[in-house]
Amino acid sequence: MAHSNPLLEHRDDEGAKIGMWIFIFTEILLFGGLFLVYAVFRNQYSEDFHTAAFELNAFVGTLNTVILLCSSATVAMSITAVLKKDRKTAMILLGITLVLALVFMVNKYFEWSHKIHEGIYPGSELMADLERGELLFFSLYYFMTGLHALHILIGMTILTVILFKVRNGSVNDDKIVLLENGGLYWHLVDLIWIFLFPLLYLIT
Amino acid sequence: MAKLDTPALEQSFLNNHGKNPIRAWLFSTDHKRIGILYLLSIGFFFLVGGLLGGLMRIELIAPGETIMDPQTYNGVFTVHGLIMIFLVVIPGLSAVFGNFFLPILIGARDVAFPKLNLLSWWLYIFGAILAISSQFLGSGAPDTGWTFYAPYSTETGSNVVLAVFSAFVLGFSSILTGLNFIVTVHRMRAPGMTWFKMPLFPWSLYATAWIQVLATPIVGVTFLMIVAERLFQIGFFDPSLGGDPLLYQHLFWIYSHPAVYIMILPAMGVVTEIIPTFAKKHIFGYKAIALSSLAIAAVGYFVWGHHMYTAGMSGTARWFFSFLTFIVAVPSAIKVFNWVATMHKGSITVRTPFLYTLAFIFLFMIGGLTGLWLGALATNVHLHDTAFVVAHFHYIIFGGMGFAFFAGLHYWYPKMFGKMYDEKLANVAFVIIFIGFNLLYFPLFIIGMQGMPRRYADYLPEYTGGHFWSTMGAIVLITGALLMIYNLIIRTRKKGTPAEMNPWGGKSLEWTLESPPKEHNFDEIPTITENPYNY
Amino acid sequence: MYPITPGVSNLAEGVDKTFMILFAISLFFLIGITIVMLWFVYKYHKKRHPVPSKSKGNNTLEVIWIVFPTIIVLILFYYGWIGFKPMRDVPEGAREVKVIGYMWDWDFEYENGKRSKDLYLAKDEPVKLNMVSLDVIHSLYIPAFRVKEDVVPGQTNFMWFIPSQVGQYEVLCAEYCGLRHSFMDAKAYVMEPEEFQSWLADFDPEETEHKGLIIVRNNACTGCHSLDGSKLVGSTFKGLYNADRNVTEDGKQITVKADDEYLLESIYEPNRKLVEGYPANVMQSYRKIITDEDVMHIIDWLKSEEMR
Amino acid sequence: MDDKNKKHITSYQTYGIVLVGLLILTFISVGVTWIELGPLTVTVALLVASVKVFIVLTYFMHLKYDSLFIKLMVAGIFILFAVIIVITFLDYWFR
Repeated sequence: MAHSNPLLEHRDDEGAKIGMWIFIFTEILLFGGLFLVYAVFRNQYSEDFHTAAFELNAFVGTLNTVILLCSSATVAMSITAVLKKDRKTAMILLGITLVLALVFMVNKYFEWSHKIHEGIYPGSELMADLERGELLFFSLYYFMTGLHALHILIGMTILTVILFKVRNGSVNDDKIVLLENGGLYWHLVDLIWIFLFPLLYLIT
Repeated sequence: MAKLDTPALEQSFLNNHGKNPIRAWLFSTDHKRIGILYLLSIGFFFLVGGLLGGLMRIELIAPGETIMDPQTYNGVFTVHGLIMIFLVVIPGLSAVFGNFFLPILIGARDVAFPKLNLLSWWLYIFGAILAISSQFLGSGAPDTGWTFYAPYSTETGSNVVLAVFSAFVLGFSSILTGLNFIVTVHRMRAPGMTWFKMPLFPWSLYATAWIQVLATPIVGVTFLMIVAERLFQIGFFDPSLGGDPLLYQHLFWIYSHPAVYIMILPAMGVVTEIIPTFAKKHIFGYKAIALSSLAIAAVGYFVWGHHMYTAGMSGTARWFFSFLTFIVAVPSAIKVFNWVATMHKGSITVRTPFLYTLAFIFLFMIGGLTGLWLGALATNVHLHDTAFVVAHFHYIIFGGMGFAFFAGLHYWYPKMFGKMYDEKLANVAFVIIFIGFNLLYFPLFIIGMQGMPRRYADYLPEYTGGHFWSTMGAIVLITGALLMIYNLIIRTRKKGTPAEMNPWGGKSLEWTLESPPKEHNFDEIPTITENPYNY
Repeated sequence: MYPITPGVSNLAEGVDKTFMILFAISLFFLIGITIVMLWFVYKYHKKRHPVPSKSKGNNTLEVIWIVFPTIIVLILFYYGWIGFKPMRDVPEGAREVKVIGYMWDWDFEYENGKRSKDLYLAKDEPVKLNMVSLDVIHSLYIPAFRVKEDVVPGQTNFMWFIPSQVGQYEVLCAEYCGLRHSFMDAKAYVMEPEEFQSWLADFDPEETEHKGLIIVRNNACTGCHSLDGSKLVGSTFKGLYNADRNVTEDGKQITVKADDEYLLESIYEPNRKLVEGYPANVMQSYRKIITDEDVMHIIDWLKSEEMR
Repeated sequence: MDDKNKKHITSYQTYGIVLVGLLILTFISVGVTWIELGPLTVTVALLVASVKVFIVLTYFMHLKYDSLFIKLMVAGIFILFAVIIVITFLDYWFR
């Protein structure tokens, strides 16, 4: 009698959504701490930040922005598809999102390995010889984009799980809150990038 | 757990229904069981932290080396702080009594996300294991103090990475608890329970939960930066790489000051529940108390810089933080006045929980008033980083949060376990704890004023008297605490009488349930028409 | 009653005044509220007052105890601020002294280049301390003068004051800085101005120190390694060169001579050959901090007559 | 649970238009860096980013159709973060 007690069963979609939003707030503030660090050093070493940002490839940055924006749109559209009971389109749209995310990560990989190949990475001898502000800029670059990439990986895992749940029907037009929350998480990753992009690539 | 020898116990959440008891406890999503899991684990770590504190006091009983060398002492005070802060007082009241009583007090069957709740506890245990193992693994116990100030924490050879990472995991656990409580309060109040008909303990938990959610991530990322600083030389806090040590202090205190309110707000909430029950009178100024919790949470978020008056901040920042610090004292004062006013023209019975509550108010006032001395810029310059701070802090955290915890424990014990403890013995333990506490910490105020810095493994002979009496106090306090534990665990198990449904004559919802409650709390969700203080 | 020793600087007045005001107000509220509370518990005990009142609050009272404490805390803030403000306003012509904090000692350097381990001051003359740290955060604290300011690496913090009484006072480190934090103390000697002048003049800038000693001091080696044979955290420099060392290397006990090669290795890889009786991982590698050439100066200094 | 049945379905076209808008804003912010605006460059870039974030929040994250409570919370977070920055800079600006 204790297990599967009907009295304890409880479903509250709005509550789940509020919970997800609160979790997103914690993520925003997690990155917020980094943005605060960025602001302080940018205020202290604006010239160095200026020169260091030249070293980043604005084209790759822009490309990744476009990719992330498109993936955000496809996730949002997949919700529409599920609500219209169009399971196949929903799965295709989620699939596109995952592929775009993968492309983002591949770009990131090449961008990082190029920089590392040039000898610019925390702890390298070249880094130690840079101006202090430039060093901090690259440290921030690695830390912020690294943490962001970690979030992309988490988001990809979540969306993969949801993709399977759409397939077996446990996410459907009546029970869609999981997809909505997964989507919210993915948009959060996008939100962070929208600020990272100009702060790292465009302040030249 | 307790023997199931009464009909009430038979039907209660404590009954495992023949399932493997370890599984039935460790994987239960019942908020009451999770509350008890927290109670046991927090109680255990409290004893460990208390033992370490006792060792520090013995070392300091006389100048010179008594029982440990300075490096051991530095490790011990770091672990004492780490355990007490992150494993005991931050989860403390909200994870134990919040988990157990929040759903009951608002007329719900569980929290909003029961599985997440269980995950929080497991993360807590995982973090605790990391924290403890940081003492033994790697290159030696961390010796940075619980504040992990850079650049010392990025340079010392001891095992900082694991300690910091454990704090990160524990922060995550705290965030999930907070998130759960916010949604629970918003979505699961019983029909008719408007915001201003909600009991005041849930109000304080709600305010606390917001701080947990909004402050913890900042220190989380800061701890990640410390890890990266040590492993990859990112240099954010290392001046030789252009970084700024004060930036670490800003980031750290943006969380760690509000963390003090995570500790004390639920304590205030518990006290606010207890006073009307024993005064048999409506709480004085319900709305003022409810809103002052939010005010403390909101203003308290922005006073972090008062930990850094002497660190080399700008003059503007110094007076700004001092100003806000004084402002945040007002809502705390309002609460004290309202508690005392509730007793006016009541019909008071003095039982064990009420004794602890009276002690709480007295000790909290000492802690709060000495907080003003530290908030004032001029006196702070002299008192900062001295034993005075240690005394002030322990009066707030132990005298405040700790005594409220004991008050809540004695108040809700019969409800939680269905047994009544020996009240005479409990009162004796209370007197010993109260005397021991004051003997332990009051001398630290005096030697602090005389200029005894904190975190000193050794000291000049003029402070010997204060340290000696303080150590005596520690011995008395530990004796009293052990007596309390003996009474609540061993003696009650053998000789405790079955608890009534409503032993104190309270009006809030938990007293309408059996002692202990059934697994689903309410057979029928009650409809609320008034707040629970109409005596 | 008054538990602290009298303050003996110009700034102590503001601090102690704030202190007394806070003390009086705190005592008043603590005793007042406690007595009222206990009086209520007695007077309205169930035995004497069986039927409780139905009151739920009183708006007038609430407003009073919101407004009244607000005014009080604002007054307290004001006094705290007024007492603090002069600490940041350095008068023209204050004597500047450079303070160097390092693990775990203080150095004080005067305008003519004279350095000392203790702080020497002239009575009634304003002095400004410019404070730097070589490693981690320290905090210079002179309780008798009611002054304290952190010494932060990478920035120069300052404090100033006018000592007002001849005597000898404690200088402490108030910010936790590691192993010997509690032993990082010095003395402040306040002297009559003439006496101070003659102390300051008793210094020959021509008499140069050995280059190795300067390097050793600038890298704060002397915080752990004494110059006079006493045992601190690390072994002493006195008589080190060519002495026999019982060390542990890769878990094996061996005896080596402290020759040039050994000394170089011990600076660059301090944990490789651990001398008996000293813990591991306390000293960091100085490979990137002290150059090969500077190590040669240090060894040269260790060979010198004064260190044999 | 009445809000469950009244779920708003955003059309594919709306998302398409929003995406195009976001892409245009992205190219604008990249384009602006080619114009010499001096210190204003960062301001413009952040301004454009803020507009983009606002659009993402409103449409992709459905804030437009969410309860007032959620909207207030989201606004509160950004205000909170701004206040943290300003207070921290009370130290850095006046040091």
